[in-house]
Amino acid sequence: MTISRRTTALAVLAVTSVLSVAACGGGGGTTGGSGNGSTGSAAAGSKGGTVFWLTKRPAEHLDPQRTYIGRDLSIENRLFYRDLVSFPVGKQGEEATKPVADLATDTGQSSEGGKVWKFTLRDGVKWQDGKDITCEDLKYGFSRGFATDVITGGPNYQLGYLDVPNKDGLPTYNGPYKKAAQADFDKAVTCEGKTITYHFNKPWADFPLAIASLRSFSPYRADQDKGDKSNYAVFSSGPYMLQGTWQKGKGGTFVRNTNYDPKTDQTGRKALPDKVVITEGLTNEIINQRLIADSGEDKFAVTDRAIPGSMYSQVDSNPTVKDRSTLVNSPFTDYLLPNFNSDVMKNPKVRQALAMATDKTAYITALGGDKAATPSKSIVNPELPGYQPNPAFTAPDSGDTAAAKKLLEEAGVPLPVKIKYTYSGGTPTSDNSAAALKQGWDKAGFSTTLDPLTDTYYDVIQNPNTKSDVYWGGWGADWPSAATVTAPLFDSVLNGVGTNPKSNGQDYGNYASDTVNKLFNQARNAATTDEANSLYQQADVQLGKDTAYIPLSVTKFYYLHGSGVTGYAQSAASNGYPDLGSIGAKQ
Amino acid sequence: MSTWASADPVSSGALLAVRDLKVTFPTEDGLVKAVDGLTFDLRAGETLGIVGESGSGKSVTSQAIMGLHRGSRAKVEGQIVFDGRDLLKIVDDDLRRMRGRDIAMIFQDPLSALHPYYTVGNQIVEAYRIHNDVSKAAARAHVIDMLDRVGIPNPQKRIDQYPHEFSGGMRQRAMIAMALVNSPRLIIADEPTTALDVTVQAQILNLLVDLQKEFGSSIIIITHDLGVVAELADNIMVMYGGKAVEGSSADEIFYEAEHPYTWGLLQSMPRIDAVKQARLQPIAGNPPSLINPPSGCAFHPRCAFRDDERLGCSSVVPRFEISDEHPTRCLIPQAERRAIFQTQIETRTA
Amino acid sequence: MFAYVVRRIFVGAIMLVVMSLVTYLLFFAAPSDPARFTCGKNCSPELIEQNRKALGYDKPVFVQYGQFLKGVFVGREFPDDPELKKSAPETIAECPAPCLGYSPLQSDTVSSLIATAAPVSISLALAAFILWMVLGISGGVIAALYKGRLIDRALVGSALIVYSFPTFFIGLSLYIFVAIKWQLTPIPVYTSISDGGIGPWLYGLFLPSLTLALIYIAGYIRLTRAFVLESMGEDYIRTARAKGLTQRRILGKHTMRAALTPIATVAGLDLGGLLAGAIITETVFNYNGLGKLAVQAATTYDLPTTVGIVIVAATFIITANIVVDVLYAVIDPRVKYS
Amino acid sequence: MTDLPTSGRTPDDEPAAASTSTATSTPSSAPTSTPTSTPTATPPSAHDASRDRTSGASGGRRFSRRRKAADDDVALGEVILEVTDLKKHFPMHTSGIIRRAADPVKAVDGISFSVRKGETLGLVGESGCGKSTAGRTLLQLLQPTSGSIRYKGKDVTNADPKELRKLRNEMQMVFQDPYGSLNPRQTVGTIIAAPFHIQGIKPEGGIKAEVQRLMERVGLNPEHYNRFPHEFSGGQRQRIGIARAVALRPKVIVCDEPVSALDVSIQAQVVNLLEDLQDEFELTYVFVAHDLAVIRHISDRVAVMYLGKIMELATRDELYENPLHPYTQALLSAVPIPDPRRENKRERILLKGDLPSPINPPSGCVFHTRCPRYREDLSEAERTRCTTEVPVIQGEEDHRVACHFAGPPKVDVI
Repeated sequence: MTISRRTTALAVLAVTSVLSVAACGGGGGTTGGSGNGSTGSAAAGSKGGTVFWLTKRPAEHLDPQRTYIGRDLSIENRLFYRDLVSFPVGKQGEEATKPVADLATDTGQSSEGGKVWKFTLRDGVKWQDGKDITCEDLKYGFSRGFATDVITGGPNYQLGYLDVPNKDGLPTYNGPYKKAAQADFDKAVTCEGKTITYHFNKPWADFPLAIASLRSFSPYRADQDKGDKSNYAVFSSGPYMLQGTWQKGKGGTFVRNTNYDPKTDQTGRKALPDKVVITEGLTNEIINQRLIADSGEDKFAVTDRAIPGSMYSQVDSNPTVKDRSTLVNSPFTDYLLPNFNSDVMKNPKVRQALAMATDKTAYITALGGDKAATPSKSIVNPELPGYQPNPAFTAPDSGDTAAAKKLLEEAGVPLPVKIKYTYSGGTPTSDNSAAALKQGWDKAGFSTTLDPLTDTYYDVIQNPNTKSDVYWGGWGADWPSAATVTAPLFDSVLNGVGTNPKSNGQDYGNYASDTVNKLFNQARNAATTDEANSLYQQADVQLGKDTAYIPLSVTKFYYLHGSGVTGYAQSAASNGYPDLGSIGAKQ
Repeated sequence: MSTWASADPVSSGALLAVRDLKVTFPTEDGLVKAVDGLTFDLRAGETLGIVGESGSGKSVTSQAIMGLHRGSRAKVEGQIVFDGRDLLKIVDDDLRRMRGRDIAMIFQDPLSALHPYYTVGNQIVEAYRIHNDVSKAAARAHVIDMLDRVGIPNPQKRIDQYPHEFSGGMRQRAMIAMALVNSPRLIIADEPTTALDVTVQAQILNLLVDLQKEFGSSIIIITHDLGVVAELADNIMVMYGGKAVEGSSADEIFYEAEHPYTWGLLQSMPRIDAVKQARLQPIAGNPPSLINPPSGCAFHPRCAFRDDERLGCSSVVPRFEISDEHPTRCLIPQAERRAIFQTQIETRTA
Repeated sequence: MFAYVVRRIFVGAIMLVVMSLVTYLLFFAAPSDPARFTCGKNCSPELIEQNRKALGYDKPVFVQYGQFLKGVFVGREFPDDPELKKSAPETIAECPAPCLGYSPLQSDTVSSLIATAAPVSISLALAAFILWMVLGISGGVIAALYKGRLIDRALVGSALIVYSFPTFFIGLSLYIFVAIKWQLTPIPVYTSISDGGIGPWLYGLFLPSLTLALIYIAGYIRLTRAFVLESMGEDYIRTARAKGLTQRRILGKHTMRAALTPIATVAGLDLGGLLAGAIITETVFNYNGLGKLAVQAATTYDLPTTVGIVIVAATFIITANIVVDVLYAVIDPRVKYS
Repeated sequence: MTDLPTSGRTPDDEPAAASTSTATSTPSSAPTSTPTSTPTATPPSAHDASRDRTSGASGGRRFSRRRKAADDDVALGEVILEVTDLKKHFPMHTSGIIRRAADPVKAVDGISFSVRKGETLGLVGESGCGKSTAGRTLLQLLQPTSGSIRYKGKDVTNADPKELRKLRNEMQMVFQDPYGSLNPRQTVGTIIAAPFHIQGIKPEGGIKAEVQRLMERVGLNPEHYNRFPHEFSGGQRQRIGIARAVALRPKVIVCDEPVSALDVSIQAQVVNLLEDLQDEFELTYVFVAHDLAVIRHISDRVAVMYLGKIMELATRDELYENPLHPYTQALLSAVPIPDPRRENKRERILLKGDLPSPINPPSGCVFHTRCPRYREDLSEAERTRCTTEVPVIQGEEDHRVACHFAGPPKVDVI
């Protein structure tokens, strides 16, 4: 996933990593330590009251098949879109990212080495109008993702996995509206009573993780579907339903869904407040000032907007406010990509020297210090299952200038080595952090030119012919697995590196390695997640050896919540955002 | 006229007696002495012409008489005795009541002196009603009558027109109607024809002469044009650098001019009636600074007849003897001045 | 005069067409690919192409513009896909004439987006307008009357200070201090009259309109002061004094009439510009007016919404210009249009 | 020796062969530059007066420069500029939803005259008579609507930009408002040097030296080279404007009310300067002014304009002493004379009413609506002629009038 700092509407999804929540604002600087996911106010709450969610970025979609933002995926799952399996409420660490049965009776049965998956619906699960949720609803929801001209913006994994014929890179089946090649789809997804069976064209070992993380596989009622016009419609299967309509830029109010039966729900959704009000379009400063002031309704407010650096002192100087702050690792990592199409970066010693000279500490200081980010040792987020520090990156966090110099001398290139660093710029933070990197590199014998780009950033770095030596990158996994990190970023076959003259897909550094590609293929075909994880680890080691990337940092979430909030938790199960499954309002 | 001005302004019998009038303005560069010790008398029914170039203080004088400097940063000293009352001593509101009623003013540029957004009639009616408690209809009838008397054709229609719909001459007629609407005893006309074409100027000057006969008002006419005062004025005062340099009857000024500056003016003017167009004789140099005026005689740096050794032109300040019939602010003895005028100054008169 | 207005409206309509066309051309000249924004990170080139086609961005720009014009006069349907209309008519969005387009990013017709946002901006602009006209003009007159004195310096000085702050800063400060820290007012939220009645509507407008007004008050104090002083120096004011008018009458009738004329002009244009949205104030206070909609549309490459707002904004400004010119002729008898 | 009619500036010892004297064609006839001798055309008094004025130090210099004039196509006293039936109309449009062209403002409506090298032609009239427009059209600062302008015998009416640039070398303008016509942000040195830069001319000794020489010549302190216009008095500013105009040694200068904004004492300085420069550089002036006294002083010949047309065109003293057009008579009689005794005896010819609109000028003779002669002295039949027939300017070479009933005034006008 891309690009935590991208300012455009390109859908960004963060899913999961095992996040630890450092309680009571403590634990700053710990690199993903484990901890208690709830704060001091997390004493078991009582029912009633209203919880307010204050945020800035408007929801682009409330249509489950189109949602691709970590925050919205989590809110939808906790409030109104149940899935076959979901992440459990109230768990931390590894437990939080183990899917549990939700609409389904279990977490699914796979066969044929992970190519076929079967789920059976529970009894008594109902839509908000009281009708039963059926297998046909599941199948219809899944089918919508194939109407890629109508249901835009979603993750689209179904296109690559479902065992249906393809033509020109897309399945011939084009969704439930035009129904071309409907028979193929009906063969690939079948209903037998309450049991749904998915037939994939390759093993999908972590399919339940994908279901729990995304909403692509949520059920959808065909009679409620108006295509694009349903983008902001909510037809609930969960504990809450939308009151009135969703107002873009303003938000909406969710009230209890009387047809939701908590007895059918084993995920631990507490559904404490009577109402959940989501307000979007507020600025970061306003949100956090309101949370500091903690008055009126804001006592029951939570947010997904980090405290701005300018307000750190206000939080730190006031113990009652600091008590209401949390600092956790986010699913996002920052890293650098040497451009393998650049002559100077083709020299492995130069790449190693660059890695050795990279001053992560200065970079993080420029981002805002230890409350904004923490140094990383791999492109894989430390909270992901199968994470291991990449052994290739031996430099200390602040870089090793002497070692880097030595490597550059060994490289046999004239000094200083002129390089161009292209990054997504235009904000003081991004420009300062780039300058911090330049300083470290230049000390070691590089001569760096900074090349800030704004909204055209990805269009430029996707071009294999762009003349630059180092790129900045940012990523968050779609579901808690390395499968959604290294493979999409470095599989040269998948990304068309060397075959597509116009685009390198997401392999922005134009890295191509047969060894790595082979390991990715093996991992994809692995029947179990453990096996897959081990293969992804081997691939990461190879990436480190080749210096295909240089890890920089893991972004942190530094949030406030109101004093009247109970059961406050941020965990990997909610993508690091406040978990509405457990949050309530103190009565 | 026997003396230029009497010693006692109150008992002088003059309608307006100005004594040692000084107007100063503080500026960033220093104190501007715009008018520096001016004295004159104006009797009822007479016309005084004040002649001078830009910066000589003639317009400042007229505004000082009207009390228009009140409320500004200008400082006015001396005495302005109108009909026995010193206008510098009476309260604002009393002076305001006299403005427009007893003393009226005609300005140089009638287009800018009339408010562009109100009809001519509105503005004249306003001038009338502020001093006369009459109905709007009565005021309007009176104003139509006034417009007719100043020679504006079709006044019933013109009264409702805006200033921009009038020609330059008609506008000045309207200004005159506004000035005369309360039959004032004194009219101050500040360059009333400078902005007008020569044929229109002739009409306006004629009108002023006729109206003065009719209303019996006294007139102060301020101008740079010697031709205009030659036509209108009984007495003339020539100003230079904020001071009167010469004052007397019109005849004296034109035919017995005594001040070298007056000579300079007469000689530098091209004359329409001069058969022989001799080379003009300009006054050398530029007008004096009002902040740091020249020492001695203010005119001495430009004077062709200065004689520092004998007369001390650059150190001795010449006096303006108001008890004289023809006071002249010049250090050259009077007999000599007369001789110079007779022998050396060509008046260019045919 | 009537002929003049008709001619101006005609020219204005041509300007609107030109502006919408220019917006189209600029949009397509921009380096970013609007189709790229329609799918997530797993977007394959095939998918992008498909979406480009679905959005109609594959057609030449003039064809697209032609469709836009057609929509304005006869209406359109979105997506323009006969096959889809046949198989799933419920997914087709109707956009009756005058149709300004359909925003795929907002899943709504542009007309409906504007209809939702416009009352917010208009409420805000009018409230701010009244505030700043009353406070700005009276402040300016007082400053002019006491020129050089303490009260003048205080007014002009504080106007200058306020003027030098960015709107963003003023808005945020008011919001944080007045509403959050001191809690003198509730958190400002826009409530339409139909939702909450006049009271909550005004209550919600207070801080944002004050923010907007503060910027303009500062300007209007300086402007009014300058115009009043200029007018007080006019020859006709000297004439009025020479007539023996009282100070009050001179100020009330002669000075103000002349000073207010240019202010009316400037105010009309300012209001016209503001009706189309106050971008920063709306953003700070989370008012979903035209300004915020415009920013959102521009940053997300939402062409139909961008064009729609350009047209609405231009209509407001052109209308304001015509109204101001007509008003001018009413105020100033020297102005005649033919 | 031969008198040069109207120019009157040839020194007594001028060889007769050098100037066979000149005369202009009548404006209504086809333009010609062939000089015809009309020695009687100039009254001796004018000639004498001019000589008075120009005697002295400048006389010798003028003679030495006379040789240079032989290089020119035009000798002193010959026609240098000839204007035939020049019109300048400003277009107007109708009101209504669709605008159509309407009657134009006829600012200049068919004027003809010629100017001889070295002379001053005065163009006089009241505001709105078209004299300034005529001056500007002459320099083609305004595009003429019709008619022709011949310079040195060559038609330059529709000169291409290159020719026009060359022409501007030789024809310059001095404006009324000495402040408004100078860029306040440029130093005086830059302002005066501008013509050199625009025309790409490098004077001997460098531009700065030449500019300082010019400043000295017009009576400015050359050390003030780096000062800005606002640091100068009105008279000095007009000197700057004059220095700029003569920088390129033009042949013809159109002076548009150059002294009307100045005080009397300063006005005389500038008038004298203009006269000296004329003698020194053999300049030809077209002097536009409303002040009849200044015009009388400076001009050799005078054209009186009314509503875009020339009413009377005569040598200076002819015009002032023997005005034949009722308008000229009224104009002259309106000027107050600084001589109270005379003034008291004068009888004014007062004009009635206002100037008619130049959009719809009166039919026939444009002056008839205000003409005292039309009103008082003419029979009904004669009046009909005035209202229907446009008078053609005609008469002796030195005195031509556009009036059906031209004649001396009933009273002395001056």
